[in-house]
Amino acid sequence: MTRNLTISPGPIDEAALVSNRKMSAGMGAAVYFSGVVRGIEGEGAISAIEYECFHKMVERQFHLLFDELEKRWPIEAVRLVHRIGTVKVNEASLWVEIIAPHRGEAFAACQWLIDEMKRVVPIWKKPVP
Amino acid sequence: MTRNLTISPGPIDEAALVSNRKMSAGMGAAVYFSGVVRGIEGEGAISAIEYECFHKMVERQFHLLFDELEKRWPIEAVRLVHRIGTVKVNEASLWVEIIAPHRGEAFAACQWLIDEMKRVVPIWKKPVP
Amino acid sequence: MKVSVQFYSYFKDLTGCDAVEEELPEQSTIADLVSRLFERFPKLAAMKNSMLIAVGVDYQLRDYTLKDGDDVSLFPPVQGG
Amino acid sequence: MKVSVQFYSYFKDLTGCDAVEEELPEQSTIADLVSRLFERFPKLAAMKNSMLIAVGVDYQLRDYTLKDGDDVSLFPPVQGG
Repeated sequence: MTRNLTISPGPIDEAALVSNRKMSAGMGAAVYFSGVVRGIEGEGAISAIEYECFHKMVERQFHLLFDELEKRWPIEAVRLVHRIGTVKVNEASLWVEIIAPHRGEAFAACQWLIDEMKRVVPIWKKPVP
Repeated sequence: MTRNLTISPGPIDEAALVSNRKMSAGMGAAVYFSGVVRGIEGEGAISAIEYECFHKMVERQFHLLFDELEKRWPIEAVRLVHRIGTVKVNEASLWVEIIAPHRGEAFAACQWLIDEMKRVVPIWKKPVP
Repeated sequence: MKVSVQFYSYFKDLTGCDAVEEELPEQSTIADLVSRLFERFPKLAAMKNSMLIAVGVDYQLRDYTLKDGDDVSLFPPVQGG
Repeated sequence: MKVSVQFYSYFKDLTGCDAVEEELPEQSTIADLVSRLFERFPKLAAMKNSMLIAVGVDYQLRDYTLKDGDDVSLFPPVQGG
């Protein structure tokens, strides 16, 4: 399984990422998730979210999740981008791509990866009013 | 819920579609599915799949599914593109976008829509050796 | 009354044509039409249990009563995506 | 022995600092370190039940035995995505 992890303050260029997709002839499904900052957090309106992370541990924990992903499903490739720093409302903070032979495993793996990320990957957010 | 349905023989420009995404400030999740023609169908290697459809009924059935989608989940927008005619191996035949407040409903709606499409939308495929 | 029947996918190969017309008694149902078509196209009869049927752009069950001029479509299980 | 302790997210506000050093007896566990930190930073004690702890880049349980020079990180539940 090829892995591509980017933790960076720069905007996520989803169109460019999609254009760079690599799939072998046995693969039939690509599932993408874009997590976008919403204008409401808790009770009030916000303008952005500030993401802080423990960078080295983020990388370690994502790779442990990728190891597990590879054991559970026949995934050919995973690409994941998480922005840190300030991400404005309506901009993506998270982008995930899963390439698999069939859609069932691609959807399952993508959802599992995001759920687990929210449990163990040391990233925190702070709303910006 | 805004709906955008394209049934066309032209290639699916996924990067352009992603670039044209529209999301209001209350939306936090965009889920995409790209169904790509695989090089193996049944027993043997193939070079392409030829898609035939009953065009007017395809549109009708997709809109019935969109009606149901709208009842079941708080989806803001759905866009769906299905190619017809000859689609070569490694090219996308289907592209789906679901925009929702949270990822749970976006994933559920996207999977449901594809499952139902494969049950009722009159499109047929024929492998090209 | 007269209805037109359209075939899709490999049903065209089984019948050797894209479309036919059928003359039926008033109040005929889809089941009546299908019996008539099975006589005319014996190879189609083998698909009896995996045949989808629409009138216009909507699916209809076998007990649906046809009207003069109806456009009926017969096709195998769909395979989009 | 000496360990360094790093705080993340609002744990920095609760302690008023990013990192501290602690001098501990040999064979001390994470539980021992945490008790010491709760004395030093009373506001941190309120987070007792929702505190994640790592040594280096791996999560560790309270009974983990610390070594001289360990880098310990304390932080609240994560919220990526």
